[in-house]
Amino acid sequence: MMGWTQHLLIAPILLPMATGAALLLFDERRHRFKAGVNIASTLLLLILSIALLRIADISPGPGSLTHSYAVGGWPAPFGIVLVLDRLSALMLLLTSVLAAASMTYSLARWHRAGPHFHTLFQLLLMGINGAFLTGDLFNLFVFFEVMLAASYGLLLHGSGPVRVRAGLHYIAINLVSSLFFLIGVSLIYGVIGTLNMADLAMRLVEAEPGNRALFEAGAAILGVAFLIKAGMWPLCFWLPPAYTAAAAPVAAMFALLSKVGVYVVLRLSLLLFGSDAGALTGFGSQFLLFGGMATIVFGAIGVLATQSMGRLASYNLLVSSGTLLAAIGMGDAAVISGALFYLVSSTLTVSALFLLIELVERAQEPGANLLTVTMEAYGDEVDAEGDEEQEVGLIMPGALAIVGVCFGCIALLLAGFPPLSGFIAKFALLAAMFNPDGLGGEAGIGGPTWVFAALVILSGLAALISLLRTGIRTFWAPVEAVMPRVLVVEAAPIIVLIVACVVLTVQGAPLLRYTDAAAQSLHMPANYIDRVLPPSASGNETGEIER
Amino acid sequence: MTHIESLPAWAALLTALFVLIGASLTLLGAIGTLRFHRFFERVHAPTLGTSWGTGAIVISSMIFFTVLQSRPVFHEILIGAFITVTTPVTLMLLARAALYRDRAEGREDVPPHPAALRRKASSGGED
Amino acid sequence: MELILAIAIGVLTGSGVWLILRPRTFQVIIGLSLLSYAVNLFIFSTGGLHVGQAPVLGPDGSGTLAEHADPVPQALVLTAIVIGFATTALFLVVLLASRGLTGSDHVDGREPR
Amino acid sequence: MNRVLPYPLLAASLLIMWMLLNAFTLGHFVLGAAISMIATHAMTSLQPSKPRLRRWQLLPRLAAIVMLDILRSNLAVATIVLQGRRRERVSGFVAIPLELRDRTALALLACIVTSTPGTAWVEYDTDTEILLIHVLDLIDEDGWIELIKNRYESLLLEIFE
Amino acid sequence: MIADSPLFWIIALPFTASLLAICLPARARDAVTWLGGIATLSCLVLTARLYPSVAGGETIRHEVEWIPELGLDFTLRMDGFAWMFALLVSGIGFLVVIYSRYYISPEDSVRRFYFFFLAFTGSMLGVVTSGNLILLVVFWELTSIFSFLLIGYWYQNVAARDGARMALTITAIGGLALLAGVLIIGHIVGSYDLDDVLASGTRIRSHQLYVPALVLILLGALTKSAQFPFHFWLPNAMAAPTPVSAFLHSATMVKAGVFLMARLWPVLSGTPEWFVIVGLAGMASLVLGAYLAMFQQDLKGLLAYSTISHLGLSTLLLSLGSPLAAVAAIFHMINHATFKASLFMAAGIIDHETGTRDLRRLSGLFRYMPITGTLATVASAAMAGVPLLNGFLSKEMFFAETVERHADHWLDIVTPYAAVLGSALSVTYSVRLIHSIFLGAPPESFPRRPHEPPFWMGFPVLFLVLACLVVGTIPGLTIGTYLHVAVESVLGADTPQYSLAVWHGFTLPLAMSTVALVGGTLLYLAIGDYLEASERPLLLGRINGQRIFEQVMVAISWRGARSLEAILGTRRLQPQLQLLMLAAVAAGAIPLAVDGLTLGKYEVKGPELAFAGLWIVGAACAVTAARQAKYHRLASLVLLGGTGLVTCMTFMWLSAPDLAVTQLVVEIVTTVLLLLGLRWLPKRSQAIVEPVGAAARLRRLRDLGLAIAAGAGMTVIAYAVMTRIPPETIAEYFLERSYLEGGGRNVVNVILVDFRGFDTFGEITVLGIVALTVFALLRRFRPAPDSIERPEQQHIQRVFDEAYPERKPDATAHDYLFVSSVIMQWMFPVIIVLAAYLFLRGHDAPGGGFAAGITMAAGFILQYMAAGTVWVEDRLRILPVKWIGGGLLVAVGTGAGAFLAGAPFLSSHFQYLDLPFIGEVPLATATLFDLGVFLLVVGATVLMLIALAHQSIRRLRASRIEEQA
Amino acid sequence: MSATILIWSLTLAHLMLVLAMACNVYRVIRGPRAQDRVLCLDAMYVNAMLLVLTFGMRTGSTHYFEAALVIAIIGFVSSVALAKFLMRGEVIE
Ligand code: NA
Ligand code: NA
Repeated sequence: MMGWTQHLLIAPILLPMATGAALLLFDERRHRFKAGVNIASTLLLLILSIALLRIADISPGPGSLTHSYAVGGWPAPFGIVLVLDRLSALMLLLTSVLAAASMTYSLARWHRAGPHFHTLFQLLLMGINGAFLTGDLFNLFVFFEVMLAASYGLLLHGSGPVRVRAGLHYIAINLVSSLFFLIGVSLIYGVIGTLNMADLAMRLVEAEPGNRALFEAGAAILGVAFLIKAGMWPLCFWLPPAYTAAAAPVAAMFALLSKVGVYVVLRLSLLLFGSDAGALTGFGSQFLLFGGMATIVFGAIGVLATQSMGRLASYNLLVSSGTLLAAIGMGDAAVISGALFYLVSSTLTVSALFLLIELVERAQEPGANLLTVTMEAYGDEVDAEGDEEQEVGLIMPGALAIVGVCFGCIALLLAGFPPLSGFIAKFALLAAMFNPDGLGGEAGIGGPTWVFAALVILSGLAALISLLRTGIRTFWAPVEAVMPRVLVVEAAPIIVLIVACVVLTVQGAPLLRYTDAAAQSLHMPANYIDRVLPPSASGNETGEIER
Repeated sequence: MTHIESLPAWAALLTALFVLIGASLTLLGAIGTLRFHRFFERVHAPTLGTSWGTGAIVISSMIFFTVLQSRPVFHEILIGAFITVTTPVTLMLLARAALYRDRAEGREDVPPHPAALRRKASSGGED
Repeated sequence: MELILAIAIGVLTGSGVWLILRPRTFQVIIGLSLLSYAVNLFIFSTGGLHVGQAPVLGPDGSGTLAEHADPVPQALVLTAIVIGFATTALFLVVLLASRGLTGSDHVDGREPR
Repeated sequence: MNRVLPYPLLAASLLIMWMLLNAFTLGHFVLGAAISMIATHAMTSLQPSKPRLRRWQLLPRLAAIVMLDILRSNLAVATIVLQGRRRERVSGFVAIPLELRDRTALALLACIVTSTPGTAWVEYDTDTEILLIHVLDLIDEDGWIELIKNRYESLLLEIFE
Repeated sequence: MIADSPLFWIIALPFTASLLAICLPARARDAVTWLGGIATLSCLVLTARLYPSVAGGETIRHEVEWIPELGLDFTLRMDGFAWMFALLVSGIGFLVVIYSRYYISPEDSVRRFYFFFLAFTGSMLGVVTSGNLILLVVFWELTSIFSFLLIGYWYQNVAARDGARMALTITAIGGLALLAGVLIIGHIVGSYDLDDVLASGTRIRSHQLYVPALVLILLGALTKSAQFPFHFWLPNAMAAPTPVSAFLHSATMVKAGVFLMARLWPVLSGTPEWFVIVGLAGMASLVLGAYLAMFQQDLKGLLAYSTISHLGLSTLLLSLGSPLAAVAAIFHMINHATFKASLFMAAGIIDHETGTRDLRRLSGLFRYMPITGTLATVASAAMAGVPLLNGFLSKEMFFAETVERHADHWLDIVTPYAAVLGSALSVTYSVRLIHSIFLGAPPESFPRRPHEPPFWMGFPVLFLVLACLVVGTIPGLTIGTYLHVAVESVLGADTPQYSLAVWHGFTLPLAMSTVALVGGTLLYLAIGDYLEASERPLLLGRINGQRIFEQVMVAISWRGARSLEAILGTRRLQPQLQLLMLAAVAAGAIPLAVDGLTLGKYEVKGPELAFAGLWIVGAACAVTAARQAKYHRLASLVLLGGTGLVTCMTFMWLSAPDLAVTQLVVEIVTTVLLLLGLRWLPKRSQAIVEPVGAAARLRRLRDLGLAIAAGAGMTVIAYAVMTRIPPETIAEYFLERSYLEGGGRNVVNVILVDFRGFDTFGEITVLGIVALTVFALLRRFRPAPDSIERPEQQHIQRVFDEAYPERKPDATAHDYLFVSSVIMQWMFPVIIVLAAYLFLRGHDAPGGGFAAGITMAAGFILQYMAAGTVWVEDRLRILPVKWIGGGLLVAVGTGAGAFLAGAPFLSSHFQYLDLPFIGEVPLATATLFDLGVFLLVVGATVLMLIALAHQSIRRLRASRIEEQA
Repeated sequence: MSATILIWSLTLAHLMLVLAMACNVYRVIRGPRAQDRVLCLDAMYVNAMLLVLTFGMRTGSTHYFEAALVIAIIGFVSSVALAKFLMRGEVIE
């Protein structure tokens, strides 16, 4: 028998799913009601993920912290298990924070820009949370698809030629990458005979060498699929147009999507190719390192080359992806700890930027003050009645100044400048690179590390130069700045995200301790395997959260 | 193929016969689609397969499974019935569409629309 | 048997890949469909080939891999078919919308210069 | 009866279909009855033209005739295919004025004509009530008209109107 | 506690005040000013009160843990040197506040000014008191940021924007370099703590990473201090309000660089590398700065170049590596701060009073503002190194040091000459400054009539000038002890003997001073008029740092980046897909090539002729579909159907009846779907001309190669997988328990709804989402103009119908379906029964909720095709969205039902129910779950197809509205 | 003996049906006209259905029946759609 609290682990998947489904039963025009339900559900999810974070972090030390939940009561490796550890708990919390911010933001206008926004939004959360929680390779595919499908819908939310054109590319590329995913998963199943990640890791050690090449091919093809999602150069050209085209709250969520790819790469590369993996140890890590660095270069070039703020944000996202991938490629626990900190900080930042862009653009041209939504819905007989109601919420006083300050903070965060968390993140990364054994250690610094460190620093510089250019052009150059109509619900999420970064700065130590523990336990796959696979795989009594 | 060996000889032979009849008719129909030169001729060919081609194989299947499972197995008859009912729908619609397309292209080897014929006839009567 | 299926998968893949590299959206959607056939067959094939050994248990309700085909890849293919169907529909509608809004059925939404 | 079971024949057929598909047991009778009721009700909401079956007992006879005709035509067409070009063969359209009005009956006729190899239903004009069929081996145009009208249409008229 | 430490408050006060300032109401101008004054004064007082402990040689530390894991702590540390600087910063800061009270005009935002100014003050105080190098970098970058904001205070001016951007860019580059250098130091020392670092000089200097660390740190210091070759940002920063310049560009910001060099002097100096790099930069800055200062026509520009020159002097001193030189450097830093701050403020007064800073327009001002004139003259004299003023003392020490031998290097030999030259030029521009502004005939008109400023505006100048005088005359009594404290804290045991006397006798340095003074004055007499008229500096005039910088920035960060982006990236889909394919092929091929592929021998029976035949058909369909997809879409679609059919047959053949059924129903519905879409695509006959020629052929060839490679790769992998001896898989478990524990004989279905029901759960969600997306997208659908018209066929048929009015309108369409629609309608209940059959049988035989759902949807579609949208929707009220929502809820509800039994989500339960008359009936919760699947699939499929179909009637409706209008 | 005959005749039937599909696919590929393609695709469906039935006999399993039934009942839906598209240029009006 399981207590209600033990079902918490699956709640981040079920809650958004049930909310999304239930919202379908109500009339599309009941925007306010749906918004209310959605925001309540999102906040509940936030509380849930905080609770899960506490569960994952309840005991000190890196080991024995993995909790598993056997869906359907079928034991791993046969059934599907959900696995909660520090890493997944962190990602869940990040998701729900971003979700709460984006959701709030969308209440100003975007949620009425097309049908079923709330359902799509919740189902996106379901997909993301599922991808973070699942411990099964094929189930991961399914949740990837849920996430992608919702992202297709949300990207196209609001319609219009730009979105549709970008959506076409986005969908085509993701469809192809899904096919790669399938090929990889099935090849691995065909060779190893299991889908459970922990079981896979365990069986890999015993796999006969003849099968290894095929397994590697499968893993590599799978890797291509994840790297497309993560945005590694040269598989990332779809990202800037798509993310730029998306509506602001959607783009803010998308900032997380590429991190899902990164998350999976991190999870699998350490689980399957960790130090215990024998001949497979470090498979692909060089590729990740150099690919990541190439991505940083490309991202930084893009950051410099772009005029549009949307593309600027997207390219910054690529830089952060590249940084994370290269950090994973380094494979060092300390570096990964720093990378996780960086992941949190950079995701919050880019999301905030995506939200901010719309407000900034509103300040640039008077026309943008009109409801973008109305303009797009013009002439649509179906939606016409929905736009009669005025936008809800208070109008922000001093909007231009606030927008400017937010932009400044985001610029600092992206460039990795003190005092905000962007600096802490980059410093944590660099410090770990320079001192792999901790400060005062004896280990030297390798050639690629120098390059990587230089790229981390220089990409920040590129961001600074570009943001400076953009910021000056936007906030200083115009003779007559338009006072943008900014609602409190639009500004508040941005401010909250920035404040979160400030908190990360001041309270950097606890988070770093957390990421450190997470990175340490990632480097001990045996722990994960032991916790996920029951002692005797034939036993029936499973499905409990195990401490 | 142990199940086949458990079949009595008469059933096996009957099944074989019907299967071959059905398959041959179907094949002949298919060959017909190759041999006939106009669409309206080709349209007849597949009906070999959908009528007794299907019928024979359905019968053989019924015999086979009835004997094999030592109980009456008739559900295959539904297949025959529904094929008989649904194939004409396709063929009718397709033939009419082809007729329209030929008429629209002004081909001489298809008859004009009955309404046009009637008007022609009535105008001819006036002359 | 194995070789035939392997070649078949290869031909489907080749045709699909060729098509998705073409400039017209309709070519791409046909290519994606062909590719999903290929991938479905591939997933299916990873369980090994079996003739007349459907993973449907007999009256006694027991079975082993010796007398039944591996059901797991089949279940995976079923999921893949469903998702493939969904995404084909989506891609179709997006390509129609793109054609409608941009006036072009080129994958880039504009004719190449 | 009409409100509970608007199409009794349909419901019965569906029930038989269900039991054929599953088993002739009491359990499936109950289940099949429920399902066929649901299906019939769904059909009712479409409000199709309801055929008036006057003498449905003639149906088996019609079926027998048709099956035999089809068998004959099968052989005939098979021969044609096998002969290839060795024999001069004329195919062509035949226009047949029909008296049959009932759509269901027309549909049945269409099934018969089309299922018979060698004849194909091509066009039916509701205004002139002329049916255009295509005949693969058109030796005698009037013979075909006769065949359709006497052999099938008359029987169908008897059954339906 | 944090609050106990005065050190903490020295940093915290300005920041707190800064935040307070921005929060005060805009009207409260005086309050804000008072706030600034109190904050800086408090810092000053707090600092001053620390003197006793500092003077005792104590190092005050205040530590707060920040991120100890990374060696980053909030460590504040004050020794004599830091104290001296903190005093300077807060003192001059306070004076600048007083000055600004009169300077900032009512139109400008005082709040914003003090927000930035106080934050900058805090950052600068942070830089000087940081006890952790990373913390120092933090404050260092903060000074860059706030100086950027201060320089750009009047952002309406292009010059302010450009100057601010350049200043930030250069100093930020330096700051990042500094960070890297500090990281290396941390790597070498094992700590970022300043005390630890200062104690590890030998270790650092002997480490192999010393040179990179040195270069990076110097990059930071030299950019910050505007040293050659990074000097050019400073003159451009003169667009800042004058109080800002007085503060940042004399006493604080630019001082940070030399401060850092002095701070780390014990650790880094004394090596040839240090000597060369720092020495070259210092010497070049000294001479070049002074030279360029002569030619400036902008008063502040002159002061800016002078600053570069004087900081170069300090830098050069630091480069020498001797303790005495270091003392001189520190002394000169302080002296420069006093006279330069006063000069800047004087310049501000002049600008404020006359409305111009152009030396060519300014003249004879002494008459109008004698006090200011006097003060400026004294300050200039200090700058020129006139005896009895503080500048003279440090310059004297400088000369004394330059003549010493420090290294065996040409640079060392050149130093004294460069020192004299620089000093002479410095005299020249100082003389020019005074002469040009205050002497001579007053001009005909000033923009405003000048007069003396209010007392309190002049007061800071007066105070600083007095300081110059007092220090210059009685150095030992005034600055001496404090300087000694500062020096000692830097040099520790190495602190040399030195004397701050005004008169050392007739020494070589005195001679050099004299030469410089006389030479500089003579030079001014010789070329003064030329300077006054010159447009740009002689020789170096064409080398405009700003322009070069801008050009480099544009080239690298803009044009270069754009072209690189275009080369390294693409926005077109085709190359992206090519790359994807290439990556996947490589990912598959490389491991196989490296590790070697072994083909197994496992094989199911030999090749079957019929199966081969089947795939000849399938392959022919696929290849032809690929060939026809461009010009014959319908043919391609039909061929795709053929391929799909062969795929179904393969599934059937190879023991996967479930797949065969599902693939079949999907195939059918997909064909209808694509056909629905085909209507909105352009006619290919009016095709766009595709590119031809060699390039296009090559492209096609490349694609063909890629396609063949992908196909071959898949063939190889698939064959290898199929022929291996199968591994021990999890499948055995499913086969064993499917019936016993899952209650179903169809293992595939039990996997789908039970063992791995969670996958299905996600999968139906995907379908639901896609349907909603399709629906949403189609609600906004705009057909292309050429597709709005009815299809050609309908047009022709309509014309025909209209030609025969005796027939019903639209008779062709009506007659077309007149007979066949009957059958199509009668098939509706049959399809419902089939769906029910597939659904209920699913658990034990091929079928299941998905296949049943699609079948049901096909039934609906058939009705739509038979009778049209309007007809069907008049009769059937299908609410597909509700079906979707309901299906999802049923699925999630079934799964969550297990919670009540205390079991995990989706735990199934089944039992045989013994019903009267009917017998045993298996009842499984999995069936309920499958019902959810069924409902959703029906809803989703119908929604997608119907939404597409509705486009046609939308068009009709639209055209009807148009006709009415 | 009879079993052998049955096996051989079933194998032969397979071959014939596949050959029939091949003949049909020739028309699907070559046309010449769209109606030829549609017609032959529909015929291919029927051939496939018969293949399923004979295959069921060969394996002695009833698991293939559903596939055949599906083709028989809704296999014509796509052909109807194709035909209607040819006639009206639109599948659902
Ligand atoms: Na016929
Ligand atoms: Na002058």
